[in-house]
Amino acid sequence: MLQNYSQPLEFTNLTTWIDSTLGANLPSFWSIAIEMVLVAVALLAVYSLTAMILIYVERKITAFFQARIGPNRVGKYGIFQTVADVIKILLKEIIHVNKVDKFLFYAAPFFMIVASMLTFGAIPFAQGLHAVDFNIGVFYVTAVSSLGIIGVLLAGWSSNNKYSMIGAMRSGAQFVSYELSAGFALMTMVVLTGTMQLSEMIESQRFCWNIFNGHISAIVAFIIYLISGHAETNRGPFDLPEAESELTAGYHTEYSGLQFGFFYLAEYLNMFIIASIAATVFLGGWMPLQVRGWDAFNQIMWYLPSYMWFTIKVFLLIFFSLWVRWSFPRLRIDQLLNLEWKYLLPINLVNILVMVLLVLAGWTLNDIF
Amino acid sequence: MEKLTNLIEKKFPNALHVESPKLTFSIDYKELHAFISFLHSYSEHPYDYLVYLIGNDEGEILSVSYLLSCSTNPSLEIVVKTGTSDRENPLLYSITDLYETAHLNERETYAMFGIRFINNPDMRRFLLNDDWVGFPLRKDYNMDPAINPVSIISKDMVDTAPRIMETPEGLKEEIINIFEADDYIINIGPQHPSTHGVMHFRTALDGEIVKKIDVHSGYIHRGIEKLSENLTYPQILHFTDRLDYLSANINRHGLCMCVEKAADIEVPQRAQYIRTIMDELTRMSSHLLAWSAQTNDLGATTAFIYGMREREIILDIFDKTCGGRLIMNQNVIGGVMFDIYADFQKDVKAFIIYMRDKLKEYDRFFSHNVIALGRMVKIGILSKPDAISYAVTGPAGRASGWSCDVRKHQPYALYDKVEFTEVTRSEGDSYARYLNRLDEIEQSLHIIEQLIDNIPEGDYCAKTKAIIKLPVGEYYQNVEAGKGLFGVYIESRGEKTPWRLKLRSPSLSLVSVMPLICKNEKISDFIGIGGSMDYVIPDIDR
Amino acid sequence: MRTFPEYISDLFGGIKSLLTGLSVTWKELWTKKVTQQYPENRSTLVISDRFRAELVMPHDENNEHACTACGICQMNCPNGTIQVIPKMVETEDGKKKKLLDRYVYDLGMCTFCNLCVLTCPSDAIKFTNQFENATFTRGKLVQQLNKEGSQLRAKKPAAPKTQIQTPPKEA
Amino acid sequence: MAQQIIFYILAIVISVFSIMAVSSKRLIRSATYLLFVLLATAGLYILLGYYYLFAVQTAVYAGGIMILFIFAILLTQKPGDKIAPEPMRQRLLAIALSVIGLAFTAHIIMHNINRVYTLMDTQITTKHIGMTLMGTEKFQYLLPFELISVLLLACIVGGIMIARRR
Repeated sequence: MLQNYSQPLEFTNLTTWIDSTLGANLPSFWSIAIEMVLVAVALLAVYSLTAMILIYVERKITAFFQARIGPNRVGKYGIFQTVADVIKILLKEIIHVNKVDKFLFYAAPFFMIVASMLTFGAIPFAQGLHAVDFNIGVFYVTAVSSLGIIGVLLAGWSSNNKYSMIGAMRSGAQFVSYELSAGFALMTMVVLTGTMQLSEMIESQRFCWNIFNGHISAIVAFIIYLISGHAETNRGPFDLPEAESELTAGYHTEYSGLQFGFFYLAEYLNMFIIASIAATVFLGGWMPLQVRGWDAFNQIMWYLPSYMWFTIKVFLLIFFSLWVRWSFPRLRIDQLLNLEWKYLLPINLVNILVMVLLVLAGWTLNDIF
Repeated sequence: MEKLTNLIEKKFPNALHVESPKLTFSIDYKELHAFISFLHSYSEHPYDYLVYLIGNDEGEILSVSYLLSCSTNPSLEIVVKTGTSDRENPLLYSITDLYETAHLNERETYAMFGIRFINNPDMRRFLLNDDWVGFPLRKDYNMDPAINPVSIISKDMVDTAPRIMETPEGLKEEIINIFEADDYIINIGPQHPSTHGVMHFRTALDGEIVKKIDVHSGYIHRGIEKLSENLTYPQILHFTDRLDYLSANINRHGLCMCVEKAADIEVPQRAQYIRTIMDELTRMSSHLLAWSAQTNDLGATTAFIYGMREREIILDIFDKTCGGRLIMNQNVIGGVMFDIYADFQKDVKAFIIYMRDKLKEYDRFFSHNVIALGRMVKIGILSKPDAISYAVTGPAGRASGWSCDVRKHQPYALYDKVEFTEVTRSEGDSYARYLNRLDEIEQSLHIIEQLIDNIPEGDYCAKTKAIIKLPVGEYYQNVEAGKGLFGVYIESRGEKTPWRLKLRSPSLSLVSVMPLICKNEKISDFIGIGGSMDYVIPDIDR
Repeated sequence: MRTFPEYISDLFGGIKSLLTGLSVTWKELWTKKVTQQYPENRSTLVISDRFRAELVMPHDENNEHACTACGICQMNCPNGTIQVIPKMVETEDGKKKKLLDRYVYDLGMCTFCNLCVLTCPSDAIKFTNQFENATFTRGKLVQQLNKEGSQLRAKKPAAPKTQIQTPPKEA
Repeated sequence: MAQQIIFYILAIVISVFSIMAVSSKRLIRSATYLLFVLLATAGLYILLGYYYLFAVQTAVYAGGIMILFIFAILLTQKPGDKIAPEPMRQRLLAIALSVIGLAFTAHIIMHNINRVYTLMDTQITTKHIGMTLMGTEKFQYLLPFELISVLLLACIVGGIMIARRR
């Protein structure tokens, strides 16, 4: 790794320091154990904080799109609104519904939260801030994120509510279809970079982000990934599983209190995860914008720490997702499936072929310049 | 007309020609069906449009009167009356096979008067529960609250319907099932975000597809017609704002006109101008809300708020004019309650410019959106014959190609003096209804433009007697409300209170057609179609 | 089946319509918001003069009102919101005279139809635009409109009664 | 040591949930227990360092097959439906079969337990797996791969045929 740029604000400095201090003072077993606990705690904290920030950001931006001003009562500009909401949701009664399958009803929210936690752990937040870095990173992300849908299906079924059931069924059909497109779009980029490991992918984008590197094909894949990722997270215009105008709240209609909170949290986190994966795979993740040969420019870019780069990219993608969500009406189930099977999937398959040809023929930007 | 009367006298010698402002025939109930089907298929201008069906308790006999009209020329009207003196088990013949709109009206008449209709395929009570004791609109109804106590115990839905059918062996009473045994039924309503009120659709689904809809209503039935029988005419006025609260001013205009016509009160010109302008503003606010609600039903929450933002400006104008935003209380018998305020013209003109701009924005934002088109085009198609049979008026009826605008066909107030186009479309789908509303907003702006600068000076309210008594007779007045034809029927016996007051609500027709046009559509389209029909529940429940 | 060119034109036509929609919300993002910040904006809040929020009986500086306890408002009220309770008082010259004892108004029942004000022969009552009427108990909504110890104004105001009440500007 | 602890935890999870999966009276619960078994197996793969296999196990079994299972159950069962107990004869048969299966696997394990297997230190790269799947040499799997794809194609065509008939 090139370390010739000065990086004063990086987290790596902190993590290396912790590692060396622990390693010097404790036997290796304990130092590893403590580090694991630290990582877990940090992940959990970041997880819940991200969700809270996202909820606030979404409510505020939504309001701006809708000629309103959004939360503004708790704290200046309402910044503590989500804190208050979290406290409220923690204090709320968990309503025990009659005639539900208790075990599954209570287990379902955990599926959601565990699936999004597992994926969350695989996100490279910044240089060196990367809890899980398998050599099959992209595949891992696709695999574990698919667990969440089981939570949705179980929640819908076990609630013993017809609205929930319809919501769950829609969700299942939607997820199974769009996972295909999302997977293919990521595979296109795997073809381009020749690796599935997220850290290597970022490294390979040092001087040219994938979206530029693979130009046409990469842009198409990027758009398809955004659409299908958006659909996977069940957010408008793909929010059929919880279409409030017909199904009231869909699969989580019967949930209250913290159980509902889990669904809520997972929904926002999934949005974040999709944006992070898109940023990592297509926009170079935490890698600052750099140009080969312009050392001074690159140094300036590196002064902004890598986690800030990551945050900015992710925020832009989330903003885009919100923008789309609050501009369009909801699709109908057959429109939704048509979009996937008639448009996205064929385009995607052709796109992979194009990408393979691009790579083989050496027409990517990296090859040309 | 002469010809028709002669023909009737020849064919139905028993039909009694009653002298009345309208051409009225009284006929024995046994001959009723034949008589009406004759009119229905009258070759020159078939009377294929049933405007109202009104039950009445005339003391000795229980009667029903029908106002038949011609869909191509709604100014042709015939009233047909029939009745029975059997108060214990009154039976009349149904005309549901001729006019689908009769179905729910007959069921309502059963609930209110206990008259059962032979051959009506589903003779449950409408608006009232099956276990309601007594028939409220009869004059001998016992109002003791102990007889019908308020119950907070939830009851199971009963999906069976009694009916009386005519068979060769005589009348046969039977009970039928509404749904099949293994239908997957969900309740859309009474508490549901998209029923636009306390409406209840029992919906049988096949996967996502709607198989059958059963309409239940009456959750907010307030008995306005019964209440009115004990109130003076000025007092009744305030109820009309609470029917279709989105066309509050227009409804009230209708009732005022009906009373004015009966009492022969001349309304000053200034009041007419104010009334017309306010009516059009009301129509716009109603259509704006309909647009918003429809977009919201289709999942576009942002569009909903845009529509409400524009509507707010109209409400502010209302607020300054008459001190009410939703419940306006503007029209009174003889004119209007408040004169316009000083800046009225300025505000309205500013709004016209603003609204024109916003209409263009709506067009860009939603009307051509590919998702929205997929959700509306060729969805919920209502054919013209069905629209007439179900008496679906207003923007929804005109979207099926039926020119039914009361403002054009039976002009009132200043509508014969202003120039405007009746917006009709022939597609009959959700999209046509959607576009119709936006175009009608444009027309309303145009109407207001022509009037706003010419409001004459003078009184804004005629002097009326302290106590208004209407001469004996029956009076009826149509107006074009936001949702369609709103009618007021008053039967006076010379008292200061009406003997029978009936409000013909447009929303009832809009809801009654839902089972037809939603069949075999997706459940999400059912919601979208509901939004495009734009019914208001208090208007149905009265 | 559609032809391939149609498929492509559908695709791009759809994308174009979506982008047009996005441009509308984008513009909205930067325009001024319409939300009103009640109660912070109390000082600048404009409630129209004619807004009917609460029935009041104006009293002048001598604690006198114009209500003659005739009961016409009570009679005209469609839903029994008003209750005029008169008292019989013997005047100096020995005649019995009906005077207002209590004027009870139930805000919770009122439909703000304005009939009472319209029909009042002595302009004794009017609606104000004081709209902050929320209370914690229903009992508080039942108000007595005539003030304690108030009296009937001796003479009717000289101005002829107009049919329509035009409320004066609130100070 | 830590590895062993984790292994035992996973092993216990696998055995307990396997038994629960077959003994539960509610079909959907059985499916959920089976899911736990599959996930724990995926955990074992991680323990062994077979990341690719782990991802495949999760994506295909937990993410794909289980969703289909649950879908099928949702479409056919109502909440609260319970499976009727099997007759005695079938139970005995099932017990006998499982004992035979157990004996068989036990035999193989006992037979092989003393042989020493070494795990590869390096992770098997995805590229390697891909090459093996697509190669035509010895110990490479192009033919089975193609066979399976033909089978899947047949399944899809059959599915469409069945769906068309409605």
